[in-house]
Amino acid sequence: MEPARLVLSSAPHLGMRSSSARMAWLVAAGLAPAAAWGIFLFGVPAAIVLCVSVGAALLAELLSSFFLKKLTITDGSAFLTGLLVGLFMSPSTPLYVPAAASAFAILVVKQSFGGLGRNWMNPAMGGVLFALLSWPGSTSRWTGAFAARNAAALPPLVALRQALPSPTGGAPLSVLAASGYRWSDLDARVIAWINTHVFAGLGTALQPGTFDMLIGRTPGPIGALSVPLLLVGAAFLLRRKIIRWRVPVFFLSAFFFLTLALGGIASGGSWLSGGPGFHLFAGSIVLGALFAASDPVTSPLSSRGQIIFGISLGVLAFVMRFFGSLGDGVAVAIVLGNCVVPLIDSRFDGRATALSRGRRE
Amino acid sequence: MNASATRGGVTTYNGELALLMSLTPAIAVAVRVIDALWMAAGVVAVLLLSRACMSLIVRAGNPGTQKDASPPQGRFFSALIVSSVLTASFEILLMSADPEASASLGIYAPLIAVNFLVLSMTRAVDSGTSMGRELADALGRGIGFAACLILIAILREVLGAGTMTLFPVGQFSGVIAVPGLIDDPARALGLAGGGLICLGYLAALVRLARKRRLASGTAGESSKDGPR
Amino acid sequence: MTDTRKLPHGGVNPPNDSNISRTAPIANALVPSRAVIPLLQHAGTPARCVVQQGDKVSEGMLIGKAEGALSANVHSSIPGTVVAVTGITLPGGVASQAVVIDLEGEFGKSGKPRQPRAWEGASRIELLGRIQSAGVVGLGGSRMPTHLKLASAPGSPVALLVANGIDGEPGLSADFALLREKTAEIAEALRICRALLEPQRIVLALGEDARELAGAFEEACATSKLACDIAILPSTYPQGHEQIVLGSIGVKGAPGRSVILNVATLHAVYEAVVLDRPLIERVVTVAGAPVARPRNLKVRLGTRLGDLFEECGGLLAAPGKIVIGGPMRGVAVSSLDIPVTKGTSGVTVFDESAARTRTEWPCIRCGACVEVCPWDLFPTRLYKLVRQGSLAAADREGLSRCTECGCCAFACPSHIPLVAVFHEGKKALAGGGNG
Amino acid sequence: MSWMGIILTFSLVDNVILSRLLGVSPGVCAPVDMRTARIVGLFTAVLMALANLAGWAVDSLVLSPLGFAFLRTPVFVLLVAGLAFGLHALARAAMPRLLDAAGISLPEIAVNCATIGVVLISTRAGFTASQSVVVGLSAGLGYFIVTALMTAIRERLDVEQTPEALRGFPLHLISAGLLAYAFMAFDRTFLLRLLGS
Repeated sequence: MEPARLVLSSAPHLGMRSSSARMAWLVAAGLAPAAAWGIFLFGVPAAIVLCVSVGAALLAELLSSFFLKKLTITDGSAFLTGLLVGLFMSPSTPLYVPAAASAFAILVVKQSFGGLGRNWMNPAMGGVLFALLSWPGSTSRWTGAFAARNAAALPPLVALRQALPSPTGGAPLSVLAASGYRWSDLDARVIAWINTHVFAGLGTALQPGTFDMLIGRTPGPIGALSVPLLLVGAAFLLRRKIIRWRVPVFFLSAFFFLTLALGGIASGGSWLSGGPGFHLFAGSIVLGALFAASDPVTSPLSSRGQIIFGISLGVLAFVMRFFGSLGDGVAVAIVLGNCVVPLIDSRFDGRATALSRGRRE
Repeated sequence: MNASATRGGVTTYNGELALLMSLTPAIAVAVRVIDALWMAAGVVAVLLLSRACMSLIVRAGNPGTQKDASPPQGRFFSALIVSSVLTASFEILLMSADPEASASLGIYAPLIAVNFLVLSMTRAVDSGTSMGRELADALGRGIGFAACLILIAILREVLGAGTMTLFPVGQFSGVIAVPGLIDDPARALGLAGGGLICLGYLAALVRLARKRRLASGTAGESSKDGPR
Repeated sequence: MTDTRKLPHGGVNPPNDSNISRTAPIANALVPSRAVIPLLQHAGTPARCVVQQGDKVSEGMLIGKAEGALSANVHSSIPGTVVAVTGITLPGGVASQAVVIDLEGEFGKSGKPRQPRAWEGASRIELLGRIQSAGVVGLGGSRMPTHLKLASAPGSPVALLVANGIDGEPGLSADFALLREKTAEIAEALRICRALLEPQRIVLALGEDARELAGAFEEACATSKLACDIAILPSTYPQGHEQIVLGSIGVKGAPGRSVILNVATLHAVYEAVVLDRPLIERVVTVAGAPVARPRNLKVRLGTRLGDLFEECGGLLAAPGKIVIGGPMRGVAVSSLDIPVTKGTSGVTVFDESAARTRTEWPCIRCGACVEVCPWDLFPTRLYKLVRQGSLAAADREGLSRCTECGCCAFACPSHIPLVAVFHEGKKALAGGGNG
Repeated sequence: MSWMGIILTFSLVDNVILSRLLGVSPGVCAPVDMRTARIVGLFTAVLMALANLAGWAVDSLVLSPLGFAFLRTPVFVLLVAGLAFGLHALARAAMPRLLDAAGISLPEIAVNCATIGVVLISTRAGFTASQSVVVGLSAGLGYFIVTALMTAIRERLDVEQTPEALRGFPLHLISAGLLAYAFMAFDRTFLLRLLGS
């Protein structure tokens, strides 16, 4: 019973079920809840922005696979980049902004380096940076849906920071209210209930709008509003070991502590009054940390390298948000972090240890 | 691909790289087409004149001998003197001709003196070849430089600023507005980073062009190649 | 005294679907009608053939004499006549001469029970002589002649003697079954090795899933007055690898080298010294989804793979890939006529769907291979260096420390054939490949 | 301009390579390995500081009073060239094997636009003597930061399968362009907010 034809592949003959081809699609699936919330909140404009940016990314990938002579559109990384770029945009941004950003992200930042896995800068963040440099405010201009219900045009997050009054700490929400942003009635009922039942005895009371902030109704780009939905998507990816926990955790904790400690001082307030709660939920810090900074291609290989990368991202995001002028500082921080990753890697990816070990033996 | 071949202590790069390395400082001003035109004119002028002076000096120094007798160091400094004096005169001329362009060129006008193309061409003067051929070679390289510079300037200004600034003639202010782009152009292309990225793709095009030319066997008599 | 130590770094847990029950006894495979016994079944130079076509051989008779220091004797595993001495290619493309013997005549030795020979009085040279003449080699996969390992020069004391009871790969359970059935013999073999090496400390290394054997082994040690610790090590692959076992047990500063022997090798030492029986058979795990009744078989060396499958109730489905060894390091073979040799610890069969090579995607630097590499290497960087041809840089960064254990290729989501690339790189490096 | 302001301006905000595009060449911008990058970086920083000081001296003592400002170009070019060869000879005498390891003719590199550009910038901006030295050093620091980043990026790209036409210098240029975009984060307003508050 001679077998027909035996495969003679090399060891090992087993393999993990996961495939990097499906990874990009799964990360895109992880982003779906946040995108759905953005579309639910901002309505059709948000959906159009997302479609335009994803379409532009897919077109750019097709165009570049003509040059690179291999069709790579099925690996989902173009779709993911387009989606991520779209989620960083504000719903009322003109459509050529996400289109140009996605095209730049795919053509220049990814495919010019050889496609998936060979670029050293996160394509989506490169695209968002290109949009920020070319059309300032494209990720923090929150007119549209919000305007209908609230003041004509809300101050972008960057301007908001200047207006933070110093002494009362968690005042950003009141600043928002002062600038005409009305909280939803659901929020009013929930806050009232909590204040009466939970905080009655404690003497402090929850700020109006805190509930809105938690579930994601504060101004921000399309995909970055609802932090809980982002966390749900990221938890699904972490459990499937598709993204790694170290970079986001160290990024967010470094940013949290810096904002808590120095945030107040940066905006003229006192020590320990930076209102980190607001800054974690407003702007795209959580979206960037969970889905852009954790991109395996552009983060360090070794775990120590990832910790250093995460902390440096936290510092950069804090500095760029409180002192920088490019959007809310997240995309710029991640791009700057990506510039340092090859340097971190050359210290921790075995070259240094091998060389030092070489010297020792 | 080791592009640099050290010859007599002076590193000369092959043609393609000398072109690119001389382009990088010029790209910084290639944001308005008019500045690029002036820059290209400056470089080509200084290139031709300094090569001519250099060959005169070399020919006067040791007429007819094949090998250039002066030591590399001596040749290096003499080339510097020639090119920097010529560049200074170009600055003065530009100041009188178009002060606004001279202001926008800023420190990049004097830097023509150490422009890589100018230096490497001036240094590589060989007393053996005739004056005419050398000038032709210099002119060829200069035109290549000017073409690349102006191409990038047009690309960056049209896409990055939505305008095209040329020489003001009479009441024509010299600024042509590009209808679609003028209201919200991709400003990032006008930045230094945009220049580098455009130059990167230009370098790839230049490399493809050279490869296709070498492949098609016409490389033999093309004078494009750098000084041997 | 049992204590659990963690694998120093990395390691993977492949699915162990060999579904051989832990209590199934080792079955004796039928004696093959024809045995093809290669003369190169060990590390080093092949043995010199001492029989010609037509000679009559009895079971256990010497048919290949060891050649040079690093070599081992080869014996006939069945009585019969030599049909031919031909060249065959062993798994992995290694060419070797082989003696083909057809079964004839009666079974002189294996039928009658053996009288154990006293060995305590024998000198060290005598003991090593018996082991060497029996052709005992490392059956855990190193195939190193055992008498070399057990020879201790006066100057070099032995700090630690380890009996490695952990199966080299997931899915193989030959060592486990052997340890369960032959506990006393293995303890006896350890006493022989103690006499030879006088180690300060003797340890039996067991996998987490073999914890229940510890009790029985301690009793065997008590009866034969052998002071032996037992180390329970986690059952992540490649815990069974010699260096990792030693790393996990750790030699606390005691001077001298440490010697590690597989339990199957110890059993062969026992049979050689006490029963005066050469190494002519070994326990092989036959596993894999298509196999009807996967189990451990005591097989005569030289038996055809095809015969093994018939012993296990044949194959339920057409095999896509047949591998000599385990699923992680085994070598795929192209025909069923390949003989079982001293180094065959198992035969694993994959059905067609499992055998299909999956499409390779570009490396997305996910770091999975870095996490699982037990030798602290960076497979993704080594892979790119070797593929680019800069072998000197790859060597500097530790390519030579790679043992091709397969963890990185197993963990890689882009299905990059890392082990194949490293194998080629190491071969090119060894073959004087320039950087 | 406070000291910190000068240092930040010339190393990050107005970086010699990334925002002024001076000194971008394969030999300089992406030397072979990190050791070479350190040597070139250190050499350039010291050279820039000295050149700035000498440039200030020549300009304020000789050229401006006598009204020969248009002679700045030839004078500075020769000044820097002389300094470069002098410093190179000095460095070669002090640590011979260090420079041979660098393997590149440092004067050749130092004479490129970066050093002379810095001298021109600081003399045109009218810095005092001590300020111009600090400008030189911080420009050198910025030069080294970009060179180190580019060297690490280049080491990573050399190992990857990059597209045929873009392999090598074109991709280094594009990487430098992306780096320049990232460095746009350090702009005037950033400096004002950081130092002003």
